[in-house]
Amino acid sequence: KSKNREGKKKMAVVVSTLNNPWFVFLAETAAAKARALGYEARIFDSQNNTALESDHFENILVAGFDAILFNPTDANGSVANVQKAKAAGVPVFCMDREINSPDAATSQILSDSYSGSVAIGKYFTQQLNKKGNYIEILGIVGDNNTWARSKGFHSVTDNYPGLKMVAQQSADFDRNKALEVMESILQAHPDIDAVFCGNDGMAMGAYQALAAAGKADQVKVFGFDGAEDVITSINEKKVAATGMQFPKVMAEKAAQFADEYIRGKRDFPQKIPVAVELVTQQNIGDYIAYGKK
Amino acid sequence: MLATKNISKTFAGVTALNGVDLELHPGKVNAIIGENGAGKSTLMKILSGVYPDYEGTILWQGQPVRFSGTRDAEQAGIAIIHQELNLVPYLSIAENIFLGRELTTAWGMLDKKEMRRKTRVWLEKLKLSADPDHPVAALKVGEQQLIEIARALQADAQVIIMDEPTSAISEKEIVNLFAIIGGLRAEGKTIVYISHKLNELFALADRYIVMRDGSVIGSGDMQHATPEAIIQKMTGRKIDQQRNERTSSLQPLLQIKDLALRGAQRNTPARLHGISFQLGKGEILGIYGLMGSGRTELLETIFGLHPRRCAGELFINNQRLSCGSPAMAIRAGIALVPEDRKGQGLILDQDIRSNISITILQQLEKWGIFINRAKEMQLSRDYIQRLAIKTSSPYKKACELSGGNQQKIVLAKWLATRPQVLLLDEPTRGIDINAKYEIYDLMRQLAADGMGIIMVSSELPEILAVSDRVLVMAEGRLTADLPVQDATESSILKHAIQKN
Amino acid sequence: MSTIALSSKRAQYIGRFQSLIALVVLCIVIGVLSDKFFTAGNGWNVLRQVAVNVCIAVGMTLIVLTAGIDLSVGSVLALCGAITAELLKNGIELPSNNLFIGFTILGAVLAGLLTGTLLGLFNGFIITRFRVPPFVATLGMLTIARGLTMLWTKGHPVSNLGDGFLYIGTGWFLGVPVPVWIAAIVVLLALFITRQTRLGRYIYAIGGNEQAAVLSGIHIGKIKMTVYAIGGALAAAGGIIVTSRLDSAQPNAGTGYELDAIAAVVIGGTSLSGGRGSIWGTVLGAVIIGVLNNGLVLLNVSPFWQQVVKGAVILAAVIIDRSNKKD
Amino acid sequence: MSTIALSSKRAQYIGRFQSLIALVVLCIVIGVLSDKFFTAGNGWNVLRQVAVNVCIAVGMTLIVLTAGIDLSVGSVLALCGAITAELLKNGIELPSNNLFIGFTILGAVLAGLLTGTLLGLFNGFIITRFRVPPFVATLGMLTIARGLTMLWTKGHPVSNLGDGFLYIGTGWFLGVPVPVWIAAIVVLLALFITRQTRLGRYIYAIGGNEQAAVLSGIHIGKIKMTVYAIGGALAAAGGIIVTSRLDSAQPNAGTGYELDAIAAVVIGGTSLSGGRGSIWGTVLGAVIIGVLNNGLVLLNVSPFWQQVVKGAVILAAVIIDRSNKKD
Ligand SMILES: Nc1ncnc2c1ncn2[C@@H]1O[C@H](COP(=O)(O)OP(=O)(O)OP(=O)(O)O)[C@@H](O)[C@H]1O
Ligand SMILES: Nc1ncnc2c1ncn2[C@@H]1O[C@H](COP(=O)(O)OP(=O)(O)OP(=O)(O)O)[C@@H](O)[C@H]1O
Ligand SMILES: [Mg+2]
Ligand SMILES: [Mg+2]
Repeated sequence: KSKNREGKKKMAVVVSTLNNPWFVFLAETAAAKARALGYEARIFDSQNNTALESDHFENILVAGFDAILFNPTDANGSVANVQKAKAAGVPVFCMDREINSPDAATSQILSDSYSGSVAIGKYFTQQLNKKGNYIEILGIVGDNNTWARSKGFHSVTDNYPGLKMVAQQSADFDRNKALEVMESILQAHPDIDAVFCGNDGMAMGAYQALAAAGKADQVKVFGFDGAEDVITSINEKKVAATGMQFPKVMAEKAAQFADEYIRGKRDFPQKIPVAVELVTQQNIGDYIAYGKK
Repeated sequence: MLATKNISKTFAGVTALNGVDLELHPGKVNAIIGENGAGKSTLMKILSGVYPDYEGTILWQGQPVRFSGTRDAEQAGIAIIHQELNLVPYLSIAENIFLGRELTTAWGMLDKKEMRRKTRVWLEKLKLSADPDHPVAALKVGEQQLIEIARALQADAQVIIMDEPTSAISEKEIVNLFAIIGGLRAEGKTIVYISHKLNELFALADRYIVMRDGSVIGSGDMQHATPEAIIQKMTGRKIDQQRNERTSSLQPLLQIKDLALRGAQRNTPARLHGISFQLGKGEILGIYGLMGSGRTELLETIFGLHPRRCAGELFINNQRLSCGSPAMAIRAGIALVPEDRKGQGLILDQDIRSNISITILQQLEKWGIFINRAKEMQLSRDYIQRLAIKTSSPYKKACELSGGNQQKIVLAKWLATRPQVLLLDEPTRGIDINAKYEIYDLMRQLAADGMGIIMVSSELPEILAVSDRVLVMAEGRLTADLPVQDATESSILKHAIQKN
Repeated sequence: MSTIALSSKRAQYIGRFQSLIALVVLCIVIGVLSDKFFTAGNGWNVLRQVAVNVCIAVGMTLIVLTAGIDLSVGSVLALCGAITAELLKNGIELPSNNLFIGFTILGAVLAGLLTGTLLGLFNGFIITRFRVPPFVATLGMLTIARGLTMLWTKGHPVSNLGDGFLYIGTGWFLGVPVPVWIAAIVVLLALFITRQTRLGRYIYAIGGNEQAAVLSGIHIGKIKMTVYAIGGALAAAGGIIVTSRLDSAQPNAGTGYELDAIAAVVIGGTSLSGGRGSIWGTVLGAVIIGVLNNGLVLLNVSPFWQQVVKGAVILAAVIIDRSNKKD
Repeated sequence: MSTIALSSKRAQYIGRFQSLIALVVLCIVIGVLSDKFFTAGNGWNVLRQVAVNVCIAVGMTLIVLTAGIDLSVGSVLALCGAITAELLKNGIELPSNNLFIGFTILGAVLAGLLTGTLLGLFNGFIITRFRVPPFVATLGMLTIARGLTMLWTKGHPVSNLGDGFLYIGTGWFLGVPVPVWIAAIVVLLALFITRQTRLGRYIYAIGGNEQAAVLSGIHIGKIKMTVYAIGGALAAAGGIIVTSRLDSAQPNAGTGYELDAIAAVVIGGTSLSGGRGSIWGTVLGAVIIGVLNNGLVLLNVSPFWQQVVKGAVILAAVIIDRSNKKD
């Protein structure tokens, strides 16, 4: 099924969105790795729209790509697409986000948002030694990562009656929205101890609001992703902690698997969890943006 | 001083002008006469720089000139009052009069005070009592026409072109407009005056220029001219205007009892007070009144356009009719040909066919589902032929026809509903004499076939010529109801102006 | 500046003709650059992908012809999709008097379409009853319907809706994808309405000159309500197709679809000020956009460049279209 | 049915008055529900948050007054913010003839504003030269500018722009936040333009009756170009403020801002068909939206409900506004 005609074989990188630097990094690393392995690589932006994603899949299959490095928009919604590819004999390797199907994808290299946020939850509890008022800033309400992270976090914090969530608001993973939401929340709750944000962009926004209000050092900010700005901020002791995902690792592994598949290997582990590591002001030394030193 | 050599102009295939040679005499009132579509307005638009693209040359003080825009023409000293109103509804009177030539202070800011002052002066001259800050949207057609006139005069030009300036205003205003024109002539200004009202031309003009089918076919001194001669020149045939001699059977068709209409806003005064009259089968009822006397609104109310504001009773064939909505009125056999044909009568960029059939699509439906095209075509063909509408095909767009023919389409679309009562609001406004008489004849036929017609008009001769009975309105009240035999211009005017 | 345009027939004809040229040119360019473009497989792809936008854009055309606009289609699509999915999967439970109502596929689909129609009617009501400009009324609905979707789904997608339902979005019938059938039927109905029926005439009349329409005894209100209701129903249809294609109702589905639909309408030569335009034009407009998306992918244009190119092509298409409707 | 309207002055007056009522009611309701609302801190907070939308919406008002619209403000905002940030941080390097140009804060800001102006001019050019409906022309620009932003930033934010620059978005001057100063100045200038200058007069004239404006010898083209240029510049200003507030230019900044701006304009009583409206109204509109967003958070309304409430309030505000502009 693979098209040898043009000589070079092709890998498609389908990413849920490029509206967020983290995913840009994921996609570009995957593409880069694929090229390094001697393939033509091509990035498709699903713009958080599963319908657009399935358009991409159809077009990819027609265009005769040999493998798909896939960052799904939705665990369930994307299954249909992957099955289409499988039917057409094109292997799909999921990166970062899971799809709910035991066998549709050839292999899934997953960043475990849930247990990652559990880890953050634990550290969070410990930092606040089990009591205090905190705020949660959610990502896009309709996005399943938003809930994976929120649930993981609460699975820990909700066990401690001392920890009170005084406000829960959404800022759509957007730094500016987070800033404004935080500014407003601070009016209602000047006396909070911590903020947990669904991603690092929002963490930065929240931090800036706190800084402007002169509360930066009373209130601990927690993020998720391990993006550049937050890593530097943790270094500067501005942000308390974040959950480091390893887009580089996942992307490169996916590309590598795809390469092996095309070379004939067939047996891949269905799931390879890539743990989300807790980055704190203590262990920050070992980390750089999106990865380990 | 201003002359044209061999000017031609075509619009998307339509030839509006071919080889017009025209010579305007300075310091005189030059009347331009011609049927609808003769090309008068087009020619004037070229002279005033509205249409920069044309063949031929304009000579201005002996020099050939080519105006690239209205501003050029104005700077050269040519101002125009357009046939269609061209005001900005939401801007105030002052703002409109000075639009495009605002006065500014040393700082380059708008000099509102000065503009207001000057505006007041103009309103004085035109005997229009309104506040300069009043938006023109709140004025009536006629008053807006006066603002247009002020605009042109304010430009203080050498040549002032007036394209049917009196089409919307009534006697009182016309009189003082003429006075103003007289003044301008005395100042040595050149006036170009276009009108379809012959009596005006004879009262006013020094010279006449007759146009037909896009070219000038004659001109001369007014005092050596007779109406017959001019009409013959412009139409190419004789028309004899006979005064109405019919008497109608008086079995009542439409009866109106104590009709009243509240103001549009909560705080505005009532527009109609206790109006009662009746209309017989086959009767033509002329309603005269000055601007703002409420004639239009009377018709609008009968037609069910102001259900929430009106009170009173309405009987048609002795059956009570609530003036609820146009649809009801139509079903009851009433039709209204509105005052403003472009704004309320036609859908300008649809073709003649669908403009005519719009009122009776329901009848044209096959199995109540889809429109029977053949029937529809037949219908429009019939009316094009019956009303002698000048058009190449029923598929021509309404906006490509001249005033007269547009008006006929509006008539057609309403006659198609086979009404018992036909309400006509200024049916001949801006229509050439020839078409006018065609419409008069049509009205007489319809009446003869038993239709009852109410015609609102601001032209006394017209009223006297066609109506069997004359109603006069003033300030929303009926002030007279005269059989036409005892009606004279002076008696009618007396009732129209009377205050009570 | 003279208000004269070409005779409506010719204008429409040319409008269509123009966009047709734009489309053909586009196809040729892409076809030359990629041998994958002119394949049956890809052809069906493009059509299947265009189907949803066609449904929405047809409704939008009727609305725009009355000089209106509907910004809420995207979120209405999402809400109706979600409702259909939820009813199909979990039905309605009333724990109070432990009553449970299950839904057949047909039932769920009808419920979805009904919801769309009602939301559309609501738009029409606000617009006609309170004289709120359509842009604002539907802007409000855009937000409200999105919010309702979130409430209804609690922000979580509704998935695994059963194979029967998938047929709507993924099945084939007589060698043609079902969504394409649906779109085709919608288009034919709309063509019939606009060309053969009274409703169609009234739609054009209202857009052409509302005052004249009123005076001709047309019930502006009724017609407008109808048109917005149709628009809502078609958005719902789109939502059901999308949901079925994905076997999942996404809470944030359809975001920004209103712009695609309007783009299709305008590229198709329909005037946003109402009274002039055609269903055919819209269909062409939608196909142009679809081909463009498809082509950009086949041609390996990088995602960032895609947006630039897409915007440029849309402008180009409209400019070509206007260029010889000059006065 | 008669086409008479209220005197424009009164209409504007009432428009303003109405939205003022809406605002007061809103404030009282929120104030009653949350004692935090009526505090100086929160007051500045709301104003600071509103500043950006005010800048954009003022430009939008001028455009809408000419019966136009600009959908591209959001992405123009993003692009200009990114350009300012990038120039400020890394300047321009021409490796070819190893030339390096550094930028002062002022330089970078001016560059950003210039970009905005040019993009606006481009909109105006397409609209006037090719008679493309503003909706479409700016829709194209919406996509293009977003794409350019992605290309310029490669999809990554540009952060850490130096304290000097942060002053623009976060500083205080005479006890008032700098963004509020900027917005205030923009508003005053706009008021001056619309009320005291020819330009303003012509803007209203074009929107009120384009044909009449042409016949009065007004250069429609020039005026429209100017207006869209201003719109672009103000979007850029907004972009610079946002960037400075975040100390970072986000590639996806400003998404959907066009709708907020238009909402402000319409809630403020400006007619989308042009010719009627006021800057004051728009400012009120923007504040209403700002207060609403702030209130929803203060009251900790669940994110699920927020959109519904927001949409409903916008509709309500507009309905109140229309309700006694009856004819
Ligand atoms: N904008 C236009 N587009 C197409 N044809 C036009 C246009 N304006 C005028 N015409 C045509 O040119 C011819 C002359 O029109 P014009 O308005 O000059 O006649 P007119 O003498 O002013 O008639 P009226 O007495 O009704 O004002 C008519 O056949 C008319 O249909
Ligand atoms: N005071 C007013 N303010 C605003 N509009 C008015 C006023 N009076 C009348 N009008 C409108 O002007 C139009 C015509 O005026 P109206 O019906 O009052 O008198 P008319 O005798 O018909 O005058 P015309 O000769 O201009 O038709 C109608 O549409 C009417 O609604
Ligand atoms: Mg004329
Ligand atoms: Mg009248």
